[in-house]
Amino acid sequence: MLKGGTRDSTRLLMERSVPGRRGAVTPLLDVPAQPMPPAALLRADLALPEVSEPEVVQYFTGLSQLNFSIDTQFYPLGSCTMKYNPKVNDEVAFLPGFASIHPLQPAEHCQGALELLYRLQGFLEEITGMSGGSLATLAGAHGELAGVLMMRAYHQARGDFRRTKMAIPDSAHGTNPASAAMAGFEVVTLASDQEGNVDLEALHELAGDDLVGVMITLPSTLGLFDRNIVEVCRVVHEAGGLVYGDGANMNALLGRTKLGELGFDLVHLNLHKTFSTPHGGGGPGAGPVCCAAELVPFLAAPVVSVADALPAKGEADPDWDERVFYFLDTPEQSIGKISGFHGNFGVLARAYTYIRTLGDAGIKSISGNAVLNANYLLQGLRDSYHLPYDRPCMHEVVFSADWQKERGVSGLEVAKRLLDYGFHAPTMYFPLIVHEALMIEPTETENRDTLDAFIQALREIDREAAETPELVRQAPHTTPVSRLDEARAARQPDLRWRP
Amino acid sequence: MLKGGTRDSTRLLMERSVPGRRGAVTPLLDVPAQPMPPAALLRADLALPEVSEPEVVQYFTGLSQLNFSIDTQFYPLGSCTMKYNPKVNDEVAFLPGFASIHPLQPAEHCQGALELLYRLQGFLEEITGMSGGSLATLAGAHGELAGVLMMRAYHQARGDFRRTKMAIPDSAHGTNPASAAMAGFEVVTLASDQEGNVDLEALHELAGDDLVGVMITLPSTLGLFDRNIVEVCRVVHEAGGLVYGDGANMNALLGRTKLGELGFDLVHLNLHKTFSTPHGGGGPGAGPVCCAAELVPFLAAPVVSVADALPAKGEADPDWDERVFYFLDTPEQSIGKISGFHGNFGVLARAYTYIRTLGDAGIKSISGNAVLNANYLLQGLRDSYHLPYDRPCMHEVVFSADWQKERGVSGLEVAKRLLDYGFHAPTMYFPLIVHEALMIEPTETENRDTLDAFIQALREIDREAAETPELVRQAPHTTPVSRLDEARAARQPDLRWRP
Amino acid sequence: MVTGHFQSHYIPNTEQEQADMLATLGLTCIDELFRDIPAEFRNPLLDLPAPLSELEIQRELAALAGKNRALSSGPSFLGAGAYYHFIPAIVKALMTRGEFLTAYTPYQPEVSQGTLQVIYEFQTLISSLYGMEVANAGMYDGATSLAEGALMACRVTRRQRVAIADTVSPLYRQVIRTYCQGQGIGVELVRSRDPKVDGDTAGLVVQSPNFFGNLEDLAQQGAIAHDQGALLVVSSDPLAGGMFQPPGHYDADIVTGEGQPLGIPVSYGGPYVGLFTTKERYIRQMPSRLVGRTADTAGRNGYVLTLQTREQHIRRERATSNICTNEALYALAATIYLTALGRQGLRQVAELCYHKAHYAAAQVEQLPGYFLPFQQETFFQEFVVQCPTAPADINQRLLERNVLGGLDLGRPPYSDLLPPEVDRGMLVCVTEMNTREDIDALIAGLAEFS
Amino acid sequence: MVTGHFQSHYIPNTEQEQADMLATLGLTCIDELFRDIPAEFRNPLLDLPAPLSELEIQRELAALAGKNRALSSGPSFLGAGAYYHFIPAIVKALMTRGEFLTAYTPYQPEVSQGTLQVIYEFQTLISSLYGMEVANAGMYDGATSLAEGALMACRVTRRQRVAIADTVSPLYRQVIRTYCQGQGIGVELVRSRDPKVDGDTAGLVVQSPNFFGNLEDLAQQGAIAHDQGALLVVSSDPLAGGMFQPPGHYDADIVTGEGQPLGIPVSYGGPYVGLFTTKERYIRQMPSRLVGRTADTAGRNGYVLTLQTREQHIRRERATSNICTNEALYALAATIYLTALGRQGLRQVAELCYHKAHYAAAQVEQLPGYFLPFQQETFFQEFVVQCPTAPADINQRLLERNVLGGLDLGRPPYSDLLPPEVDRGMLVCVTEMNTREDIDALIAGLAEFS
Ligand SMILES: Cc1ncc(COP(=O)(O)O)c(C=O)c1O
Ligand SMILES: Cc1ncc(COP(=O)(O)O)c(C=O)c1O
Repeated sequence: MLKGGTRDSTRLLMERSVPGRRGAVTPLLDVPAQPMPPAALLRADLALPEVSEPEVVQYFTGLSQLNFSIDTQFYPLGSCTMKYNPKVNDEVAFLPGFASIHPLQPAEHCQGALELLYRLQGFLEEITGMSGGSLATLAGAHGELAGVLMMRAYHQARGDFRRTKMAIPDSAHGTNPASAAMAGFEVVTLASDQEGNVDLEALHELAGDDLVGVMITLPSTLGLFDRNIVEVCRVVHEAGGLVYGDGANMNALLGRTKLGELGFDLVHLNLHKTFSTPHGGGGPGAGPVCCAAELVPFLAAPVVSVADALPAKGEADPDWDERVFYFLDTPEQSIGKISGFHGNFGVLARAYTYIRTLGDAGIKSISGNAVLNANYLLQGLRDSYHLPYDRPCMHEVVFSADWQKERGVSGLEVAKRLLDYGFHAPTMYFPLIVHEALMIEPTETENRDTLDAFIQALREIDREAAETPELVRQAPHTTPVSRLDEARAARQPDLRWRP
Repeated sequence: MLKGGTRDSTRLLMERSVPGRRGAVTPLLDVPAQPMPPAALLRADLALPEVSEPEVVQYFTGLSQLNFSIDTQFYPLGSCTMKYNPKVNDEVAFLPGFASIHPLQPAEHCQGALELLYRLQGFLEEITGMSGGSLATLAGAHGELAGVLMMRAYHQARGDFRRTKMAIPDSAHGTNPASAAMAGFEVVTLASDQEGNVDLEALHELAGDDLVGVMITLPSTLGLFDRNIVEVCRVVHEAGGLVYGDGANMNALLGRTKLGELGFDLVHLNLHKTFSTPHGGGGPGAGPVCCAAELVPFLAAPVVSVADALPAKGEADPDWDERVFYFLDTPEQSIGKISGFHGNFGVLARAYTYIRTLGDAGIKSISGNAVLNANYLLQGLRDSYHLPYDRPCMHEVVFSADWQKERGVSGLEVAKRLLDYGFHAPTMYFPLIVHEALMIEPTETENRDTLDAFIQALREIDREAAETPELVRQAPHTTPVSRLDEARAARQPDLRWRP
Repeated sequence: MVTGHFQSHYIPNTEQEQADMLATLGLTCIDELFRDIPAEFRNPLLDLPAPLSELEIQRELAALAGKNRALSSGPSFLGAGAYYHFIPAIVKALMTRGEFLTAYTPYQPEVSQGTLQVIYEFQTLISSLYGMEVANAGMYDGATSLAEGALMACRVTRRQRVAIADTVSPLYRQVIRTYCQGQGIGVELVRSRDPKVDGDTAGLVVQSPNFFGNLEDLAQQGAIAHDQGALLVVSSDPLAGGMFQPPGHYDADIVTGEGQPLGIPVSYGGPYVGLFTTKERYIRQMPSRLVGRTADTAGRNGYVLTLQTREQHIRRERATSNICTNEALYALAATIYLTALGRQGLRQVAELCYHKAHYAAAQVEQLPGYFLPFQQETFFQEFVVQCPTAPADINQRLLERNVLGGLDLGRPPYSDLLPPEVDRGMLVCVTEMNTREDIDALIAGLAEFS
Repeated sequence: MVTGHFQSHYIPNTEQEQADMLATLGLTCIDELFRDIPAEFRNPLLDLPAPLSELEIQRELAALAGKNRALSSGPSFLGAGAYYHFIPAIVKALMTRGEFLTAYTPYQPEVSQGTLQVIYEFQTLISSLYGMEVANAGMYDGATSLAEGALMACRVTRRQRVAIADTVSPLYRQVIRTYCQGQGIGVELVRSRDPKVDGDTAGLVVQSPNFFGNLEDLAQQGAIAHDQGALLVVSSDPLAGGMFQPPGHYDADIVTGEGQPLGIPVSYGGPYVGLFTTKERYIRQMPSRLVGRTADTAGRNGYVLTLQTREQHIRRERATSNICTNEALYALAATIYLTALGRQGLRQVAELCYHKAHYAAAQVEQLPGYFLPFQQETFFQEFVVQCPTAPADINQRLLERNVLGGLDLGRPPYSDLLPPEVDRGMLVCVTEMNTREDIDALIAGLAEFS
């Protein structure tokens, strides 16, 4: 469409700015003006835009419409669990009794918030089969950092300072090795076997007295449940190591199995994936860590504790016992504070609401339908796209665009062409061990019509790759902008507007 | 864009429905089930859709994106005052202390709401220069109905039953004659003169003892301030008639003149125009009526009254006097109740907030900038489009597409072509006395860039009308649907989905 | 007095821009734009308060809101035409999207398909709920909808008298009187059972469930009206349609209602949305907007405002009504609500109301001193109870228990409609919002007066 | 135990559809999909509460929220890293649009230009506010941002020790320690005035306005650090930048901050957004995402994630940080806030805070028994006052007047940082949210202990 006037979103804020306009009015000063500090301390000018409130609303509304999102498109971005984000959860997070409490108010003022956090800790421990948890970590990778620091602290507390190597599967997400490195560990890569499981032989080789532990994603980023997982845990434990679980893929396993029972020692969860808090274009998230009893003393601070009569774990009676007192606590041998306050409360409140809404029955139905939908896609696409690990999948399926590549069309191009069909692209080129990977995660909140339409689109693109490859190679054609010059962006970084 | 799966908005709800899906969960029954009524009273089935909550959100979000709106496009729809609707006003209307009070709660429970209404009545009386007001009417036309019934009651209360004719200018909005007819009056048309004012000679002829009064829109729907207005009021009053003001165009006059002082006896305001409450795709509105002292006893019920110490009109001290008690009252000779309860409270609360935000200075700046913007458009377009009344305009300017029509392109086609440029169309073919009318109202909340882009677009279309007339005649080309077959819609009415 | 430039955050033009734009007009100050206003009437004194910042505004309005007792602050049993029901969060989240909220009436269908398709869905769901052939895009509210129904009956039958059953909400009856006064249409109050209808009667106006919560015998009323060539005009709580036979089942001619129970906050009485449905053969006498499905030049489905020759902007004084702006946004709210609740959910809500209200009634009945005068009738979620003492006093005591009691029927206009032995009536409403504890609290409060 | 089919309103598949889809897979029940899980670990007992309806959910959460004391319920003087400021309504209205709220990280730039352009604007505004050359797309919060700044200083200088001024928030210092523990980076506490920095120091970490509200002498600190080849790493309240010279003016190398004051609710500590800026020459050592402007194939401007070789998904264990998901939605909130307030408004807010805080300080100073230990320093909106009795007791009394007092500095870790004569310190924060009456109420409360 030809774009009209200043509703046109292409002009940047500083280009819209007109001296004298204002987008908000502040109250008048109601106390006597006070002496100003020395002029040298005051800034001369402030290069912020000057626009009126209508213009602010129009600009950001216009920008929003340039996005794909769950509310507007199917968003099968593998590993990201782009499920429907319930609106009621947002409403809850904005209640004044939650949004307007200060993190340093005394616990007496925040019993409702603390109770919520305490119960949520309990829910997550129950779901993962662990004994303790901390909600202080602000995203998945942040949870990983806390987790690996806990592993370090655990070994050191036992006087074991030799352990420096963290084994991480070759299929792992990039945050895993990056987190291990931030904790000062040496990363060693653990190969996967033909079936996509951890290669037990390779593991045996690494399982020595310098092994801190392993970081395992379950199901793996291949969307597969590692059939050796119990053995993996056994081998690591035997070597004195710990098993860290990257719980980003927990959507597949909710209520189906407990990581703690399988042998994991600690795990982080991505509430902004499995528990449906909105991604917001890249955050906020929350990455709580749950762990087995022997690791509880090392949890990041704070955790929520309770004094006096303890409600049973996971209890949900809204007639809480008034004699109970909740407070923020620091575990004895805590790795320390890892974020400014007590975690992303607004995200945690949404996850709590989500779990309460779904309840025991709903939680299980998430994983059942997520896995069902993924296998339905697997089945519908296996004739058109190469399936490198030919096994039933869990919540996501990883195809390869190898067959299309042979015809000169890459996985990236297939993905871009999907945008023209009104679908967000799958995750591309990850995990790294699959060529031309297309990692597709439908989630449980999509209906069969959408899955069918998506299958049809990918089959159509496969046909296009053969018949009209240029059409695919130059996709997308219908988006607000076409393919962007990423090389130029990196070569000549233009990272802010300049006059 | 090729549309993806069920995010595609074209399928209707009943076509998306799948037996067994649900979009909400209700609580379990917590009392013993009671005996059911006779089966014959119970309905067998309920043909409502069955869709899940994600699908509800996706469907309506998708539909919303098919609309033009103020937040996304310049919307210069004449007579509709499509100005920016402040978000804070919506937030206020949703406060639980407003959204969750029952209209039949005792006044003691609603003192805050009643105080707001009382103050708003006062603000509107001050702005119109009137002595009393009622907020019970739910839109402009509803205010008109109340107003003309008041005129009837006023005459009858004085024993004058002869008056049956309501004089209405030929430029008037359709609701004026329709309202007069609903009050049982005979509508007589009042001609406009060459300058767009009421034709005084014609008025003199009608000004007899059968004249109920006149309904005058000021500024007129031509966007012109009637230079004879004081004389019009004098003539009507001399004949024993009343002057009704259609205040839909008050955006031009806020703080610039008071209708009461000019000689108007009563007036309705469109809060959903002048006072910036959102139109919501066609409502809700609020059409309060303000009137001179002699008409106050006839106002529609209820009005808000106050007992004990009265705050000065328009007073805004937030430290209200607790001794004051606000209550709903019925004027002595009221035309009666005209709506279920006390008016569109949520709309009234928004208008109150708006007036408090703008204050005395802001109210005047609305009219100043609205009129300035309209004259700027007039100036920018007068060379390209025929200006039938060549005078400075008020808040809107009415052009004619006569010149384009000569080249075979109608006003409607010009308007449709504007959609391709990302602008909403002006009001077309109204007022009826202008051929090929294009009625353009920019409002004060648009910036000069937008006005310039709009001028440029209309000039461009003028050029297209000469050079590529087919392009214009078949517009729009870039909208979700192209021109629709309205004749078929009327001939074969399809007014609901059927299996 | 205001002097100098005031830069509102709602208005982009700066002082400099104003000067530049004025210059293009050959002017130097804003005031010159208003020279057509006679000087003596120009720039009057404007006695309004000074502008406030948004912070101050939010505080003032929060203070005003805080002076009201919200229904959420304790159990409530007040109904009588506005009902406290649960509203899913998605209703507000979706209806406040700027594209819906800040659009005008869909006059340009090519860029208003969102609003138009919503209205088409609304027409589908509402006609379905009422069991009627066609619904319009909505009216102001339930009361005006019924009044317009009465006027429409006069147009259809070319008669000038309407009969209103004595069980219709007295508030609605007052509105009908107001609407009829100008056109000299007679408004008669008739008994709801065996109503007096004759050959001059345009319409028999009834409400079911009626003001006292009871179901009317619409079959009988319809037969009586139709026998005399009159129309049966009904007002009906749409939520009752979740479980009861809809008015359309009884051959009603015009069925109207208050749409508020369908996902709209009570909001001190408005904005709501009036529902209006009828038979196909009367379409051209219908008031308010209608949306129809048609095709665009490429053959795609699309929606337009249609049959506009009924309306004021075309037909002017001969229009079926003067209505223009209606309550589109709340038609959207009701559409979202009905979609979310859906086939199962609406029935569940209706049944929750039914069972809870009947549970409450059964409890009240056992309290000495109280009796239910309409016990033999079928009611939905409201019932009348005759109290041992003045309902106003009882309500006062209930409030001390933080319970908002039912409507006091011991005063006009309500008392006039009740038999003499029901002189201390209270209209109790119970919905899905009332828990068993709420009801028990009510009963405990009432028991104090037993 | 859960048996049978449960139809959640969040999940479209019905029992029938599940069966049909399973059939295409040759399966008959959902459980078969999980056969890779060893049987003994499959379907464990799940001890979670039963599902709740949205009505019950809203009630339970409203009850929990109602047990907290919201700042809006009375005057508050609590700051210390999270600040109660006014937030215009448009911030929430815009950031909750589904298209922003439910998008992922903008990995597909062609369909994420909304998010990408917002981040580019954010980078522009934040770097401008801090007077720095380049800002990233945001970090988790102010504390982790500063910790990452310390780590980055080590990478840039290839040194392994950071010096932290004793006026930095002790909470931030704890987080820095946590972040440094794994890599064996030494963390030293130094005096803020004439800090001890040597040739092994990677960075001097300071906060200005510091934890006690006072401006640091960044020029001096920068000179000392640079003399030793160390970086000056600053944490700074961005709102102070509304009136004070920004850290960039003093040649700071890395400037971080807590973005919460820019339109983000205090929300019990999160979600917030960390601000992170530096000099151009250090870009490739920056953590977190960066958005750059480039062109599409048609030459139109467009935005992409760039310089990704710094990041974990490319560089893995050699990445500049492990951060992936950050706080994009709150970067959006801050961007809207800064746009709405703009050039004039941000200065006005900063000055309101300044004048009100100084007015309050002047009043406190006159109260016998109270003194301001840092009187000779310049402060923004927070100041320390030494009280005549334990701050905890004073705060208790203030609460009885419905006033939330300042932070009690009489306990560790705060007390350790103050001179011995300040053993009963209270950190008082005054913002534009405090009216004169609020301040007077505080003073009256404090005066009780004079
Ligand atoms: C498998 C896996 N692990 C870890 C992460 C990191 O989580 P976050 O982005 O919340 O830091 C992700 C998210 O992208 C992931 O997919
Ligand atoms: C001049 C004029 N008068 C009256 C009306 C009727 O107002 P409403 O639509 O609120 O009933 C309008 C609105 O379109 C109008 O423009």
